[in-house]
Order: sequence, then structure tokens, then C-alpha cells
Amino acid sequence: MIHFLANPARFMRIGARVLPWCWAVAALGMGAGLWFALVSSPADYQQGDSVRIMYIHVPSAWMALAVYSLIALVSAMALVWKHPLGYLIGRAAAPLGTGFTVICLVTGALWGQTSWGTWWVWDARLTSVLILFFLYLGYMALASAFDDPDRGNRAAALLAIVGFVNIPIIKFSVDWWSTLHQPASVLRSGGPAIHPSMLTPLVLMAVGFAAYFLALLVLRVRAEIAGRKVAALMMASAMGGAGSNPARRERI
Amino acid sequence: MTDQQPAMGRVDQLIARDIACVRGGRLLFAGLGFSLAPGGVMALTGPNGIGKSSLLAILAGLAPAAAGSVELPTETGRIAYLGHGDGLKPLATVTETLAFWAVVNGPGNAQARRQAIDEAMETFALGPLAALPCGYLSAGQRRRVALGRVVATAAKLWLMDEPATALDGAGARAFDDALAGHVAAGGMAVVATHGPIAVDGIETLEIARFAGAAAGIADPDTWGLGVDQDP
Amino acid sequence: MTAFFALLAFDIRLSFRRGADTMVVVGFFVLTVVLFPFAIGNDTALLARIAPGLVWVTALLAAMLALDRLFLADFEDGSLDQLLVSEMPLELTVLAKAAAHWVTTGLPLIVAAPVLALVLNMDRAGLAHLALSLALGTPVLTLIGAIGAALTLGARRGGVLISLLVLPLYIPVLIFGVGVVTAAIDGIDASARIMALGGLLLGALALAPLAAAAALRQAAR
Amino acid sequence: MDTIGNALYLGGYGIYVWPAFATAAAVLCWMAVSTVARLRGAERSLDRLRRARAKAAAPGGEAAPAEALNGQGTDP
Repeated sequence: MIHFLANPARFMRIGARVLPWCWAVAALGMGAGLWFALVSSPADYQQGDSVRIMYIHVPSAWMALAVYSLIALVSAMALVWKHPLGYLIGRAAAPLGTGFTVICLVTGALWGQTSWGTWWVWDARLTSVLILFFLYLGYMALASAFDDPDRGNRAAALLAIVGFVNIPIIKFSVDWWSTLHQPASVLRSGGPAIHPSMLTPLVLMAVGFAAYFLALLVLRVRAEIAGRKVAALMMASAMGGAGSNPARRERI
Repeated sequence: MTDQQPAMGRVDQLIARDIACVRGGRLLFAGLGFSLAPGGVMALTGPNGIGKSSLLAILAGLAPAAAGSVELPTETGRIAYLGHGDGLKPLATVTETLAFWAVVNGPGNAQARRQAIDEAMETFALGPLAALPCGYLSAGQRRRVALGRVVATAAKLWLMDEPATALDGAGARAFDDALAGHVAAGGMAVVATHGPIAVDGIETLEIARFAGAAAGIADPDTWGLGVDQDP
Repeated sequence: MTAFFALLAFDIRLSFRRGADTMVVVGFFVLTVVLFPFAIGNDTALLARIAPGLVWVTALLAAMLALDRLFLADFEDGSLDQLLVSEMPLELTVLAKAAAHWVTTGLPLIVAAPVLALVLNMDRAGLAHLALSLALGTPVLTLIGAIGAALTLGARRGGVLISLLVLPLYIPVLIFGVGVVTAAIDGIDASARIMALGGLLLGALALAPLAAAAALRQAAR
Repeated sequence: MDTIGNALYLGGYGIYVWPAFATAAAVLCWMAVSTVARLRGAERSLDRLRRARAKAAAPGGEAAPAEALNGQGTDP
């Protein structure tokens, strides 16, 4: 299976076929999720209507972590099996993952405002998502910090794996730290009891987000491939010219 | 010049088969193969940017080849590599530098190491510079210390990238003598060079003959990613 | 193994010959800690309360400051290629480099930290634990920093980039490091936190050289 | 939800719930817009480059493809 998808052209053909389905599932999932979240589900007995923020906050947190795990996975595949496509999928997924992380942080802050009256709640899970946000920034900054895109891809792939290994350690230490400094907060104790009627909008929204992400991922990977070809053609035209650019330490 | 891909060579040969090299999404050369027996010197020639340094890096194991394989002489896995940079620390003296690299890259037992260092000091006339920190040396002197390090590692295979740059007349002669001595003692060397090398029985490898465009490999557009023409 | 100790001795001798590096690290450490009273005022009770966290954060930043010295010089002058070609496994080379770097940055921090804690009027009960937590913590900072330094070789503005990469990974060390000191000050048993810090150190010793070596191989291509 | 007012008020939490959904929608839109922009930019410069190379290769004219691109600063 892994090798099957490794050929970029085949990946793009499959991507093109899957794309319309993704858009459909995304629209349906988010639409139904939204309708359930806002219209049909009851307000929480304790928090009232503010709990509706959870229908965006929790799925985006799931997506933020899921996308980072995907980046770590494709990076490992790229480094181990030398599939250049893995780097491109990772590079394409990172901005989308960052987007979900931002949604999670903003909605978390707003939710914190309703229950604690402060704009930023140093709650364990929200703080972990904040650190995940920095891991995303580090990945993207490293990926584009080199003149040679290949060099950036490989370095960022390694960082994604190192970051992924550190996530449980960070999560554990932040949780331990938050028990030290803060009484139990509504957000921390597993959040409000997930009433079945609340589960459906959550799941619908999560499926919607995931499909939306996949659709955009396919488009972004196509853009990355086109970008790589532009670079290769530019280099090819330079190949006729004089030797390598001295400013760039390159072994030609 | 060995064109055809060598069959299973003798154990102590350097064999390169079907080497392809892609740099920055661009195919430099492909299908490059040669074999080098003990006592042989292979000169890599070609204009700047053709891929001489890249091939040396692949042979030294510093960079992976996009395709093909390299078999190093298995007798002693040790090789001596000399790149563009001299790899010298400004604050370390010449003796400290040679002693250090002889331990890290050189032979196992101390006796062989001392002998190799003495030979290096003598071949490149490093005696007067021995106590000087490398930071005070001129470019030519630094190159001689770097060449001294190659001798001090007493490795069977030398991989050298334009070794004679910055050397004056005496330095160049010292290098030729060292190379001749190394080869006579059954050593091997692959040298990327622009000028001639005064060693008899030298073979030459024209990398340009294996260049991507010349080798008729598909448009670099596809090699950048191994992508079929258009999705 | 002789190659390991040769590399360790060679690096330490060179960095002592220059001497400036240790001065820069300790200088930054002392100066930054001294800055805070100017900002917060000389209310000794307040300073005493934030002293553990403040000393630890500044020590962490000081350690990070010197990270690009780890491989950058070797990368630029060509020594890195020689180390890659050596028969010594690259992971061992990274360990030797990190150890040499720690001697010139970690050790001075461990010595300077208790003095600065006194300047901040920190509770004396925490002094020994501060040194212990830094003794266990600074090697982890150097090892994780080695990964960042190797990853950013040849990058534009590598120095700044290193901090963005390694700071998130430093958070667990910071949390448990300060935890050890505050436990001592509050008079509660700190052994669990010391164990956690020790665990981070063992984990870093085992895994960081692998990641840093892989990053160095990528950089040398 | 009988009146729009009630929908906006949401038991006093309206001023938090709606900004939350608004930012989520904004970020999701930004993701889509930036993706499409990148894709169109990259594919347009690719076609332009290919045409330039084809023209250069065909009559042997040396129209360096790089010039064809300096119209827009696309970073690969």
C-alpha cells in the first residue's frame, strides 16, 4: 500500500477522484454538525449555551493533533523509504494543522472566558495545544529556512518525528504541572459529561473537519508538486549557465 | 577506461556501479560506473558544476546516490577524504591537529599512528610549522596540513577534491610524491582535478559523458520527483 | 573509545583556549538575572518567591545561547566531513561534542546558579536542590539542543531558528527542574521530581544522539 | 429558536459563542483561499515555464525561461 501511493502521479490521480467526495462529506458533516450544535441540542444545564463552543473546540483539538501525527507518519515514511512525496504531504498538511490549532486556541480562550472570566486559562489541555502550535511553527520555519528545498524537507521531517516523540512527554509534564498550580477546572476534568445528544454534533463536526482537511491537502500537495517542478526547471535552465552560486554552499 | 559495468570484482577493489546523482531536484549524472584496483589512480575531470564533488561525496558515503551502489575495498574500511574545506581548527597547533585526526580517522595502534604522523610531517615539510596554531598558517600551508592529515590516517583509499589548490610549486611536487608513494604501496586514489597529475598509469573518468542531459535521461522536470510526465 | 575521549579532550582544550564562550554564557546568565530586580523592584519577598523559576529560565536561555557553537564551526570549515568519514559511530561523536559543550556551558551555570539564587534572596533550603536540578537538567538541554543545532546547520538565521525548535522541547525539563527546587523550599519530598528529571536525562542520552546524528547526515549532503 | 434576538443572546453567552464560530469560519476560509491561491500560482508559473522552454527548444532560440518568470515572484 505504501509503495502504491508513493508515485506522485498516481497519488494525484487518486486525489483527483477522491476530491469531490471529500468536499461532499465536508459540507454534509459540517453543515449537519452546525445545525445540531446550534439548533437541536439542548443547552448544558451548568454552562448554558456556552457549551456550544465545545462543538468547534473539541473537534479542532482532535484535528490539530491528528494532522501533526499524520505529518510525523509521512515524514517517517519519507525518511525511511525515501519517498519524496512524504515530505510534500507533510509540508502541505502543516499550515492546515496550524489553522485547526488556532481555531482550538481561540475557541478555548472564549470558552475559558465564559467559565473563568479570564481570556487565557492555563488549563492543561489548552496549554498542550499551545505547545503543539509552537511545534507546528517550528516545523514550518525549519522547512522553509534553507535555500535547497530538499534540505528543508528532510530537516523538517526529522523535527516532526522528534516533536511527535516528545508530545506524550510534554502532555504528561504539563498535566502534572497543572495539578500543581490550579484547582480542578471545568475544562480539565474531562469537560462536561458528554451527553449522547451532544456526541452527534461533535462527531459530525469532526468528520466534516477531517474531510475538509483532506480535500485541501490534495490541492496543496498538487501545488507543492508543481512548485517542485518549477524549481527543477529553473535549475535545468541554470544548468546550461556557469557553475554553482558561490553564496550557496553546494557540492556540484 | 572501464565502460562496461564491472562484474563482481576482487575483494580489495573500489567498485562503483550505475551511480546516479540528483542535486536540488536536478539530475547531475546517471549510469556512472568504474572500478579501481589497488595501485590505481582515477582522475575525475569535467567543468565546474558537472558533479565531481558530488561523486566524491557519494564514494565517501557522505551523500547517498539517487541510484547505484559503491563497494569500498573491504580490507580496511578506513578512507581518507579531502574536501574543499581544510577542516582545521584555528586554535589547534599542527601537531595537535595531526595527532587528533590520526586517532579519530587513522590506524588503531599507536605505533602505526606515530609512524604515519612522522611520514606526513616529513612529506609536506611541516616540521617548522609544527607548533604553530593553524589559524596563523597561509592557505597553502593549511592545504599542506590537510594533505598531511590524509597521509597521517594511513588509509588505503584516498578521495580528494582538487587537492592541489593553493599549493605552490614545492607543495604540488610534495603532493605528487606522496600520491606516487601511496599508489606504489598498493594504495588507491580518486582525485577530482583540473590540472594534470604527475603519476604514471593514471586513469581518467569524464563525468560529462554520464551527465543527465547527455545520458538522454528524461527531462529534469520528471527527475525532480520521479514524477510521470503529467498527472 | 579512544577516539571518543580524543574528541572530547580536543574540543574541551580548544574551548578553554578561547575561554570567551564560558564567559559569554555565564555573563548572560548573571546579567539577565540581575535585570529582573530592576523590573520587579527590590521587594525581597517577591523576588524570593520567583527566584527558582527565574534562575531556571535564565539558565535555560543561557544554555540555548551557546548551542550554535556545537556543530556550526565544524560544518563550515569541513571538519564535519572528517567526522562523518571516521569509523567512530556518528552518535558517539555527537555525544562527545555534547559532553564537551556541556563542560563549557552546563558546568559554569551549575556553579553560578546558587550564587545568583542568593542574590535573589531565595530560601537557602532550595540551594542544594537548585544545583542538583541543574546538574540533571543542563545535560538534557545540551542534548536536545544538539538536535536543534544539527537540524539548523546551513539554515538562514540558524541561531534564532534553534530557539524556536528547542524551546517547546525544553518545557518538561523546565517544569520538573523548577519543581525540584520548589519542593525543597516547601519542605516536601522532591525525590519523585528528581526521578522524573533523571528519566528525562536518560531518555535524552539514549535518543538525542540518534536524532542529532541523523540530522548531521542530512546536513552534510 | 423563536426570535433572532434570542438566537443572538443565547442566554448571555452569545457574545462568546458567535465570535467562536466566526473565527472558526474565518480560519477555515483562509485555509481554502490560501490553498487555491498557492495552487493556481504554482501551476500558472509551471505552464509559463514549460511554454518558454518549449519555445526555446523549438527554434533553438535561447529565451532563458527564468526571464519568463520574473513577472511574478513565485518562490518554489
